[in-house]
Amino acid sequence: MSLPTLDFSLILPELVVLITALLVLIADLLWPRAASRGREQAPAVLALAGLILAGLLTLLAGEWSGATLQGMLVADALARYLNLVVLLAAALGLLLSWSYLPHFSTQRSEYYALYLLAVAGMLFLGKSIELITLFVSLEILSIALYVLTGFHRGQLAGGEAALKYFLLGAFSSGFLLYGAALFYAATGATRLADIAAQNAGGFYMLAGLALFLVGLGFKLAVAPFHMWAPDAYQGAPTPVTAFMSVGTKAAALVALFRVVQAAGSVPVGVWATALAFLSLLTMTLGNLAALRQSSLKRMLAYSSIAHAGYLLVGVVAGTAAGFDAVLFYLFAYAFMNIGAFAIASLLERPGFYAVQDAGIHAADGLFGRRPWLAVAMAMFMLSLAGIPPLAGFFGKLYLFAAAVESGWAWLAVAGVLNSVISAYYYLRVVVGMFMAEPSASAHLRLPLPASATLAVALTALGTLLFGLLATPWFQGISR
Amino acid sequence: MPLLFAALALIALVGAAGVLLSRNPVYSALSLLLNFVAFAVMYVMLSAQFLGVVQIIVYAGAIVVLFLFVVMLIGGNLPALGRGRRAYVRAAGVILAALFLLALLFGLARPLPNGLAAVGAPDGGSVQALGLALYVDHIVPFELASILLLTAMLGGIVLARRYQAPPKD
Amino acid sequence: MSIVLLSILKSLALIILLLTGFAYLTYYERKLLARFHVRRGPNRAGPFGLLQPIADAVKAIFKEEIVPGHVDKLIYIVAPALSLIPALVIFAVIPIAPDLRLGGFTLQFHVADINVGLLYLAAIASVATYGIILGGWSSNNNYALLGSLRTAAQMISYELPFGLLLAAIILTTNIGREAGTLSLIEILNQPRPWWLWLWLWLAFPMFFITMLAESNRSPFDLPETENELIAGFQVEYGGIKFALFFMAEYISMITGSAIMATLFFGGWRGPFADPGTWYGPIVGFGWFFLKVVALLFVYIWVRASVPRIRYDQLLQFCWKVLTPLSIGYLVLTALIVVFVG
Amino acid sequence: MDLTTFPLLSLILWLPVLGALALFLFADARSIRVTALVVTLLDFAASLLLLPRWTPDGSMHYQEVLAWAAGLDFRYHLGVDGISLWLVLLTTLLGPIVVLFSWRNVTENVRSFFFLLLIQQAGMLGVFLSLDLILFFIFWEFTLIPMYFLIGQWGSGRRVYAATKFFLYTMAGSALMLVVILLLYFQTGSFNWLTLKEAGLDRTLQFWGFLTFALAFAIKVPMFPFHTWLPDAHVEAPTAGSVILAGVLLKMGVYGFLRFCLPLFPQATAIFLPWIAGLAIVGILYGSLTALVQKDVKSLVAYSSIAHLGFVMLGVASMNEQGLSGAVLQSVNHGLSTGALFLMVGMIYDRRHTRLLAEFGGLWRQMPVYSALFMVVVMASVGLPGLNGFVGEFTILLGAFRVNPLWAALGTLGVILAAWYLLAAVRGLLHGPLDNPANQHLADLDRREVLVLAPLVLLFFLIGLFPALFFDKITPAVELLLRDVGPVIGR
Repeated sequence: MSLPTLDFSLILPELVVLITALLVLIADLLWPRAASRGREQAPAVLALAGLILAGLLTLLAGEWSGATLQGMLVADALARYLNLVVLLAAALGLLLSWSYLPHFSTQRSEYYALYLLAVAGMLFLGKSIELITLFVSLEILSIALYVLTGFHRGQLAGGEAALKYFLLGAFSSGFLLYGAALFYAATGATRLADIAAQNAGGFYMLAGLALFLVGLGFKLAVAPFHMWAPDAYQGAPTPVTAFMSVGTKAAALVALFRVVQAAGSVPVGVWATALAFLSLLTMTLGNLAALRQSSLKRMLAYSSIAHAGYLLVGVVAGTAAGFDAVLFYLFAYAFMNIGAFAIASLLERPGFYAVQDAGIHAADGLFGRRPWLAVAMAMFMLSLAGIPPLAGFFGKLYLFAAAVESGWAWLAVAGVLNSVISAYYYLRVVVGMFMAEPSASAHLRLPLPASATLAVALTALGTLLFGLLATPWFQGISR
Repeated sequence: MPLLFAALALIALVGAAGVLLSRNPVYSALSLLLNFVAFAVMYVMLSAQFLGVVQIIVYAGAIVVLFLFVVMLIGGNLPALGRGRRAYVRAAGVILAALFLLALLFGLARPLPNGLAAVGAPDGGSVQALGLALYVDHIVPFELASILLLTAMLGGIVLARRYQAPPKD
Repeated sequence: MSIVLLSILKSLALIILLLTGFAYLTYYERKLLARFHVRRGPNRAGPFGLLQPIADAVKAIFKEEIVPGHVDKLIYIVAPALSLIPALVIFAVIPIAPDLRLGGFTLQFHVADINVGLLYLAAIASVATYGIILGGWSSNNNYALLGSLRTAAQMISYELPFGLLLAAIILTTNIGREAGTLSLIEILNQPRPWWLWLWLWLAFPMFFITMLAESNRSPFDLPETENELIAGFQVEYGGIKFALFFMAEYISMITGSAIMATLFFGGWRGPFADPGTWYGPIVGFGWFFLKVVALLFVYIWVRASVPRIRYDQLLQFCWKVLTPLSIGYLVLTALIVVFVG
Repeated sequence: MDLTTFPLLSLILWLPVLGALALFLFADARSIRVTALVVTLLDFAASLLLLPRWTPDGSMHYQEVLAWAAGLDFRYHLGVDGISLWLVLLTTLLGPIVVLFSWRNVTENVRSFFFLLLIQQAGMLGVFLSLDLILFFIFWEFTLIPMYFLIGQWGSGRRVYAATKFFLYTMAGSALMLVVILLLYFQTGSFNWLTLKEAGLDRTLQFWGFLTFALAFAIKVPMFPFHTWLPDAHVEAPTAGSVILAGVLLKMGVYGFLRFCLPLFPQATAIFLPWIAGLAIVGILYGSLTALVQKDVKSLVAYSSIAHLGFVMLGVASMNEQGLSGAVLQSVNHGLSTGALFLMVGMIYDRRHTRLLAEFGGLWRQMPVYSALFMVVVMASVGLPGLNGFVGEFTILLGAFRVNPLWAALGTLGVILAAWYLLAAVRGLLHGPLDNPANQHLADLDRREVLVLAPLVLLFFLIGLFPALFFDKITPAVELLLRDVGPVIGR
């Protein structure tokens, strides 16, 4: 007997993120806060450097071959693109945290370490091709996010959000685990490839897949498993919301895609129809609920639910093109959604014991105060609504095209109609910024920290150009 | 052996019932302990000694003790559990339990699925077999689990610390 | 069938041995403490007071059984037993002498050779908490409850370094061999190179401290501090039930010493304790007995010399000193196993 | 410079965008205005370059194809034929006119305003030039954004309501079009208009395709009963916005019918033509009658737009050479004359900040130049022979008559009504006593304003007197269309 040799180069970016997390954790020891002013941001700098390094490693490595680490983790093109989108979202969220976190917490090392651990969990989840690995990765990211959600401990809403997220999340983990157990029962294998090879049919696979859908559905905030999302998204510190609304979705979608592909023996029509109805329900519910929100953040939370519905369309299509579209949309979504949350975070006035939630009218008159910010926000809103030529439009185009191609035209119809509904509440924000009288607080100076400005600039640029330029990039990733 | 199994099963059932029926949280916890121990012995009987012992160390030795710790810390004057619960909640519970029982019976009535038929190799639960499974076959999720624990620990520390607002400047 | 019967017989013998041991451990302790205090100790009952333990036992047994009205009866009565049983049961895996071969028949001087013996130790040690916790809780008395809480926190905390050190010892069983083992009997049968003994003895003080804490011995007897908690968890207990708690503590001392003797000092091994010979078991048991008594002496020595520490110090010592140290020890051991072994 | 290979269409399309970006080089309002004017003039000049080498054969000229996307094969594919040519020219012509008009009366956020005007122009040009359905859809939807902001930020009164209604209405209409485009793609493997129109789609797809496309275009035109956004948007928009809305945006709907609905879904066209004709006639009558009772000049003009576009759609529904050619020309005519009307309404609004007919009267005396030009513009709009309106309406009615005399009869009724309400406006504004003291010191048009109107007025006459100049480029394209579609619908 000898210990297995593992090719760690396959998970190099993940390792970089993990090691950075550990370094960040001891950053406080190396640079005690009180002793050295000006070095308070050392954890953030470290974390950002780690994320960028991981991103570069992913980018420069070229196409990933699909080699696996013991059949547990796979470095394939899908994982590569997921890496990129998660790292992008994480870096953008981190830029937001930079100036946001000091308003309410002194625990920087802990914050950034948990943040990086969540990132690592997402990256691992995207590479998981085995049930146990998948579950453990999912839990890493979930637990880190539960805590990050409640990180603003001076504020009751944060605690409530974290508790709800935790309870429902733990519940959903149970579903997922049960699903995995049933898969194992049916096939005696935990590796997805083996499960697929067994081609075992029958009740156990079906029930297992159903439970898996429920479990991942919770993480994706798919209706009717979305109840935690509005509270969690609203109560969490805004940078965390921005990051997790994209990162969790991305990783869970990849996992869902892999699982669905492995459960090949379950007739496609069965799970695809189930997913299609979930998708329809999700986008409709998310959009209708978003119409009536009075808080900007909560509105964006519901919009995020609706987008989970759109994203599911690509999985329903079940084709490589469908998932290419999902990945494409995730990139677009990372830009536009994080951008929107970035501006929401700038509009909040973070107090020490309570972050004043940005109401729907917080942006009123923004064009007069910070014209470029308003222009960027308008771009994010229009892109979220799917107006060309912004990134969101191309994302939807690809998603709906995949759906139409696989014969899900009615779902595409539902999708475009939902986009129209969503345009209404996105426009409300735009109306406020450009056409309404400034709100009562408009005379206050709106501070614009450099890091957040950079994040807004990057996301705005991405929203504007990604759709136009990146299309040739996304071909046949998911095969 | 079947006799021993029956006895253990009975103990486990009594323990489980005790968890549900006890009005006193301490008794509930102790019933749970009984249940755990019965299962530990069953694991040993299935030649999964390691699992049996770990069941005792983790569940009996740590988790139930922490339950008790918390119950005592909160105080002895806990309102008796299960009072004031609505009728429909009870009904829902009963119905769900019945459904679960049905599902179990359904599962048992069917032939064993392929995956489970292969399981149960002799000595599959020995330390050696388990070690091989953990450190050779499943080393990746095993290592990931260490990250998970680190995350949980860090999270626990963050939440347990007294909140300190940053200084105003 | 005969195996089961044999096991039962062995268990009975072991129990008798332990109970006697307990009785004379009290005598041993009182005598020693007296010497530390420059007194004489028990000297009335029998020669050198040797019958004192028997007198105590008779007294405890014939005391009136009192169950106070405000206690939770069931648990109140069960708790002392719960506390004693683990202390007794743990001994089952400890070999007290080399095998005796008579013709074709081999008599082994342990009740069971479980192949997860070391983990069994940890498991039983972790359940030993219940007796004290429940005793304190069921007494329905604030002092007793505080004692219980202390026990719970203390024992769970100290299980950590205990487990880590056990893990380190388990690791060393890999040295120079195909595979390691978790069985105490196997461990005894393995030859250890001299440097390994030295390395293990480095861990002995830490291990000893955790054993002190696990058996609630001074200076870690916080659950029963008479000056602040008026005897803590056992304040409502009297008669034979009190004696059972008392017994549990002392037997766990014996057990602890036996474990340490086996893990760190070679158990029954010693000159002339040759397995397979007719005299081997006798000499082996002699060595074992000597080692245990010597370790017990250290227990009592510590009690006589070290004052009780404060509760916060107790926990801080565990989390901030002992645990990191044992983690470090585990890591170093692992390195040694990989690079030397 | 070799015009056959030079990407002239791209130049026309992207020049305004570059110009829009160039606005950020300047800080002062004057430089921005000048830049915008120069850019729009250059664009107009560039589009005039299309004319000299035009071969009137009805095919697509100046095509440019660039592969663009992966996965879905949509391309950057531009082209122009006789149908789109004049619409492109109309767009580029209105560009400098609108910029010049907004010279003084836009004082807030000058840069944003001209930026939006310029990218609006690019978007509209993109709609007329795209031969790839996705590209078309992108431009089609994109035109919403600048117009939305123009109405919402520089509009008057209930501008937010109007802007949002405009946006949601048109977006809702066109959303489903995307799905149909995708369906077409997966049936034929192409987004290319040239390929699709030869593809011979199956009947069901044609039916639904026509319905969804027609919904999008009918809202844009707007056809009765999808017109309700228009009065709001026109009335609340700033003058420049109204001009562009009436002049070009509405034509996108007509153009959509001509370019996509008819050639791509001929079988469905056969089914729906009577309905279109019916709705067009209802639109003519409804628009005219509603215009009659308006108190606000601008809403009067807005409702007149509904009526005029009804004529255009009647021409489309006629589905013969006269009808279609007339529809194209009348689209241009309406863009010119209604654009001019909005400009002139805007001119007095700038002076009086009201548009109520009751507030005016007797301007003839005070503002002779204005009044003269106003008469010309009204006459052009009414369809006085010799002016452009007559040519278009007459051709359309001719086409309609050949299909169904009743259509033509009802259409003629619309002409009469148009004369009625427009002359009512003339009476209210120009005639009568100059009794409102606020009007007694109004300045007449200055040079800039005359300059704004002059090219339009010139064109009224040019089209009115030499329609053949225009028809000879339109007709071949229409004939080509009819050659493909006519047999299917039996005309």
